[in-house]
Amino acid sequence: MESLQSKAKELIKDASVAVIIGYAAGTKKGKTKPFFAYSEEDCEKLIFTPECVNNLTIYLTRKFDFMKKGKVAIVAKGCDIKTINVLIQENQLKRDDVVILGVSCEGVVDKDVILDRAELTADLPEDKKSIKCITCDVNTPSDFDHLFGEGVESKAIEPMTGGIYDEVDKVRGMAQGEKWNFWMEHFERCIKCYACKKVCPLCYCDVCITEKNQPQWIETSAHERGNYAWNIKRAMDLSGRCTFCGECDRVCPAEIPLNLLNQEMAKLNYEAFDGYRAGYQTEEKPPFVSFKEDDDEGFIR
Amino acid sequence: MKIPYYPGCTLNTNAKDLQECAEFSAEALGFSMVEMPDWNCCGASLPLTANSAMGYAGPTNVLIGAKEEGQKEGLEDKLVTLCAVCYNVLKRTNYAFNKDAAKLDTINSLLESDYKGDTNVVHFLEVLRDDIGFDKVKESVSKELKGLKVAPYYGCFLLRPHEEVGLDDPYAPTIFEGLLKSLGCEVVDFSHKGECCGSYSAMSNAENAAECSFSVIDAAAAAGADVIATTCPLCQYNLDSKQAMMKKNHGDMKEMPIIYFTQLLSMALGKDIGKISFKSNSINPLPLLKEKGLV
Amino acid sequence: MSEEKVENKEVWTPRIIAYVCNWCTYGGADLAGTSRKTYDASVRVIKLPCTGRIDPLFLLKAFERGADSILVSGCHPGDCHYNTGNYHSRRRWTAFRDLLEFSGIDMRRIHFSWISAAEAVKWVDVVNDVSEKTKELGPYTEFQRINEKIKEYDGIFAEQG
Amino acid sequence: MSRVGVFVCHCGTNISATVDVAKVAEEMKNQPGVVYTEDYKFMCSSPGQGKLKEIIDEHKLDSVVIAACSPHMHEKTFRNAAEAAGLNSFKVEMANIREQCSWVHPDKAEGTVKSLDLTKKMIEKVRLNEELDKIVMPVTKKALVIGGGIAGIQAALDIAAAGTEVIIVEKDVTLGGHMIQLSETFPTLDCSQCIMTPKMVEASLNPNITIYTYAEVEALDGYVGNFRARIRRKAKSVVEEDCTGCGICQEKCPKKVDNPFEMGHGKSKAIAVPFPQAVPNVPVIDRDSCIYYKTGKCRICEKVCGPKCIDFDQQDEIVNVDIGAIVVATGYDTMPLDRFGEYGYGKYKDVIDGLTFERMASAAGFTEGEMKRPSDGKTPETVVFIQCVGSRDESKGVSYCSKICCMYSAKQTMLYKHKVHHGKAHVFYMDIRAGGKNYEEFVRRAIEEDDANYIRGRVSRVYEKGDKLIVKGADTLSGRPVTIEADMVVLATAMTARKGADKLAQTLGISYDRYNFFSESHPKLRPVETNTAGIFLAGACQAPKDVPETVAQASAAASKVLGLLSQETLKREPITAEVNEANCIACFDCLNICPYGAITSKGITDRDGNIIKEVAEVNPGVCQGCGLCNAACRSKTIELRGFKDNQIYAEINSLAV
Repeated sequence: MESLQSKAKELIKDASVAVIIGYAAGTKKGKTKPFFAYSEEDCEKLIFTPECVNNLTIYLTRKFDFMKKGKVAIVAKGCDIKTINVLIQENQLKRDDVVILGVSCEGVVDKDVILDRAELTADLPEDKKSIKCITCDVNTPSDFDHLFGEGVESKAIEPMTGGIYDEVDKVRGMAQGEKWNFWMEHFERCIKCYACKKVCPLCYCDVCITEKNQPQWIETSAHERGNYAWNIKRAMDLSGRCTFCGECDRVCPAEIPLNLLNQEMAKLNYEAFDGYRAGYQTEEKPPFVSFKEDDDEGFIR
Repeated sequence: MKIPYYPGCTLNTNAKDLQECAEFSAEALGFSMVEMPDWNCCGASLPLTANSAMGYAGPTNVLIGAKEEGQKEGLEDKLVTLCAVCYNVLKRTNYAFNKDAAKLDTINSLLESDYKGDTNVVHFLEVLRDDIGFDKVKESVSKELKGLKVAPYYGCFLLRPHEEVGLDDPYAPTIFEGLLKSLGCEVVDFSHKGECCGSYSAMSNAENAAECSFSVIDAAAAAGADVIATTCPLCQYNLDSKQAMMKKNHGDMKEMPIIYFTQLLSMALGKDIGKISFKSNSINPLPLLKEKGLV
Repeated sequence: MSEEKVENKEVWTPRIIAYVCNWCTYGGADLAGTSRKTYDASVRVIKLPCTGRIDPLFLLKAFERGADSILVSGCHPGDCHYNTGNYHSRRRWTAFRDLLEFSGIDMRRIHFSWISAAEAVKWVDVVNDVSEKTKELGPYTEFQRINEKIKEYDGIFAEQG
Repeated sequence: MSRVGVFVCHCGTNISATVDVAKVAEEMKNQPGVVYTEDYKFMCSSPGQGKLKEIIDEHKLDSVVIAACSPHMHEKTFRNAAEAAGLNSFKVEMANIREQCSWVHPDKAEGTVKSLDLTKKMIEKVRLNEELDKIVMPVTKKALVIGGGIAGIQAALDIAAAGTEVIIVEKDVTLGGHMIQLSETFPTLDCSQCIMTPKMVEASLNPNITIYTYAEVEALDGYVGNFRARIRRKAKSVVEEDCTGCGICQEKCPKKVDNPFEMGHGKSKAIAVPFPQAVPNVPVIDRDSCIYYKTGKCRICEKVCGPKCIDFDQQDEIVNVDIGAIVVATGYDTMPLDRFGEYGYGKYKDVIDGLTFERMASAAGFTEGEMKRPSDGKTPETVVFIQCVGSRDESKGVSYCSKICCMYSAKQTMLYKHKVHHGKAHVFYMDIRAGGKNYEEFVRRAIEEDDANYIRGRVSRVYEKGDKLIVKGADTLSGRPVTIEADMVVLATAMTARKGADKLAQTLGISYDRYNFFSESHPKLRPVETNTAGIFLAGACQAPKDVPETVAQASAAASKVLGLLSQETLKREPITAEVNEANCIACFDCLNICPYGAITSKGITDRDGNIIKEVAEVNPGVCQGCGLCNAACRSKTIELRGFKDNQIYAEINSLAV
């Protein structure tokens, strides 16, 4: 981590960047917190451990003011860089405006796991990893300006299998009524706190559809009807865009399995639209703004 | 390669010699035809009319049998026929089922079966073309049939109705020609290769049938053929045995031997001519073959 | 009470909402009219310029508002008045259908078709088929149950002031 | 609160027979915002429209719903009427209770319930309709005609005659199309060249007409009154302006090629005009056959050319033209005959198609007008004409009637008989369709005066026997099989759409039917228009047609073009997208998805001119109002006027149970 800190200091020192967005130790055991380093002194607090679960790219979006301060450096895991790619694709970020301090990562902890000190240095066992890490194939970032940590060989995985996708398949395998009940049990708990929206780096609209009442597409009340509409609308809007950072699922106080919805859409996009996976490149047009004349239309008569 | 084989009535009885030639050829080319057990008539005599359940029951039973036998014995997932009529009936049965699921349901309930309309029916010629390859056939030929001018006669069953059978172009087919060329024959193109031999009226109006057959022989002779080769034992019989009757009306007609394609094939693949029975051929082809130096 | 319900059941006719494009399917439906082809009366057409204008939110809202089935229909591929509108909407539907199915919507209640302005017969067939299927299925109670529950809550809140 | 008026039309009894119109009018009184309702016999009639105006005025209506026929029928009528009464025309909506209700639901109770719903739905929508102003656009007073056959030439001549500039784009080397290939034309037997060549010359000399031959329309942008077409002028390898048309290059060229103009029978050269009267009379090098392009040697044409106009390095040229209206006149093809093996076309040289017969009969054709059959040049003594080859044939061809074959087969039997007096023509036909001025008489002449033997029935097989063609068929009137020994067989091949017509339709944004013929806007009342404003149809590109019909439609298309271009400005429906700039976050899904490129990025600047944010911007002149952007926008920041989210929402809501 010394090298991360020293590179950070260097960037601040020669004023290459206005701020470095990274992680620092948290106030609670086993947690880290987002940290913004403006001075060389600040830079000494920067860390990177398997506890650094947050997707910091949210601070690159219009939800925050950091990009207005000038060039920004960000500590980013491979998965976070996928989000950066989508933001670039969607005209929300220019690659030149950000210095990516890429970190190799063998997985971060699951939201319900608190690691002991000893565990922090050892290899993280699979069952303590966040579910997104099970199917990660970007352990070493694909795009970065500086890379830190030992190079980790990215796993060659069959996309859309294992981990969350096994869970997705389980739901797919349910009967229709079973699915409905499954989701209604979850959506019933939704309290419309919109933490999912707040934490998502790709939910960056200035005025969200939920804030519009002419017309009121999404009802404000937290009953199943409004909750269903909201969660479906959100999943649909993230279709072909979500990079599976898992933040919405992590922050949901009602523990609604939002990863399932979003990864179902990811899987669908992969299956239906020529293996498209969001966040792996910046050039190709996303599925919803492109088409092929011979796209499947078996469901249309 | 072992393929379930459906002989049909003619080839198993009257034209057994033609079947023997096919079996010999198959062996020479490295595959075998396994006669399916307990088969019944394809139903050629019960035409595939729109509402005749009985017409479909026979062929469906055959198609099911082939599928089961194939699976049980680990054979190729297809069914080969030698007779063009059987081929036509079986293939059209599948076609009808694939077009009309209700029909399939009816027959299935009749036979207490669960047939899906998916037994892959192929003619012996198709096996030679698609599985063996005419190049391979050519390599295996030990005695080229050089100098023999052969008119390939398809008849109607092998090519029509095109959308149901789909073996080859109904007006410009090439499969039979391809085989004959690989045997070293000189293939004679003639206008009547797909005309009817008249078999349907052979019983009711023999004269008419003879006239149909005559026009085929006449066209082949005009095109310079020494011999007509057929793919269907029925055509072979009609063209061949009716020549005496034709002569009554067409005095100047020259007799022409009608040879079944498996006979030519087995000859080329080295079957001893002496061992080939020409009992099915009423016009003996031997003198001609001798003349051409093939015997 | 129970008698009333039985009676209700008897008069129940399905509520089918059709989102159609102005140029093809709406034209096809008009042609069915000019050709005096009769069909089931349970469909209510909402006309949009193009299938590309059809928002997934429309479909959601229709179910929320008690639709028993939904039909979405537009021009055949290549025939879109706006050249590519139907190609884009086809992708949108592909994803949205999947999402609805995944979240437990009864997919027998949502239908998609291409119907050109010339295909009056197809319009009639599709509408009749959708109506018939919906009648077989009966009312779409999933949302209705929620709606009733919400009404009940609203009542309780109202009582409590 | 809005003031909605609802008018329920009886449409005579068309609606009132199966919808309780009085009940609809009565119940709508209870709808929020409705201040007036009435049912009336004929709303579209002059008194009906008068009433509408009167009530708008009297009751100070701010919105109107007419529950009547399809908006495709009368929306314009009522909007204009309302506008005359001072109401914004977009505050008028129609509830379609005729085409989609009374005509299709015979049960009056059901029809009435549905009518109530539909009317209520439109009331809810209209209350949210905004007052919109029509978009006024300039008009480019220039037309484009695609295709230089008889249809295109006629349309261009008529447009030019009114003093309007017109451009003809022809994909072949010369004007003339199929008509110039014909020998004589029915029902007068006048020579096609004699009546066609003067028209071609007239077009080429008209100062208002610009002709691009050997050219194709590659792309089309814009909209009615303001199109821009990208035309590719393929390299002719000859500088058109300098060429005198002396023909020495063609004479000296050593490379002979098949002449497609002669249906493959005559020979032409690698540098050639297809026929001597070509317009423009400028030869083109066929680069696929030219020796120089293949081997790098030869260049004889260059050496012999007096004005030195051979240019081997010439490149395709792209010309962009601005036009206000377009006539599509791309003509037809004949059906490929390879699927009709029973007639032996392609196998037997003496089985020819109708167009080949035309070239054989033409004095300028490959036999110089003599009847010589292709195989051995002998005069055919017996000729069999087979009609409906591919036409009216669901299984192998097309189900429609090609319309001209009955007439041209009759004509061809006459031409044949006039040239071979002792010859015999037989015609196999299904029905004789001779509807047209002097057409039936013409066919009778072929039969009675020129001794054509008409056999009602189909041909099953044609095969060769010796030097004869044996034609086997059936005479269904006598119920007997027929065998004819013929010397030549002529097939009346089905007319089909041009190859690639579907691609052109997609380029132009017009619709086409399942046979790829272009679709007219209305089969009876708008047979010349397409569904795309400003684009019109002429000739056989729309459906099989003979020459007189083609010419009539071409003139009709020209008059439509002139009507359009005579206006100074055009008014357009303001159904376009609009962006809420305050909320737009410039993700540009809308820009990426727009089929018209109507959306661009715009910088919002502060007072000092610094760009503070980027937003999407809609060009209302280009926007066609599909609403793709609206549905794609996650926050609904871009919306389609006339079909905004709250309007659709209101419609859905009104249908709630």
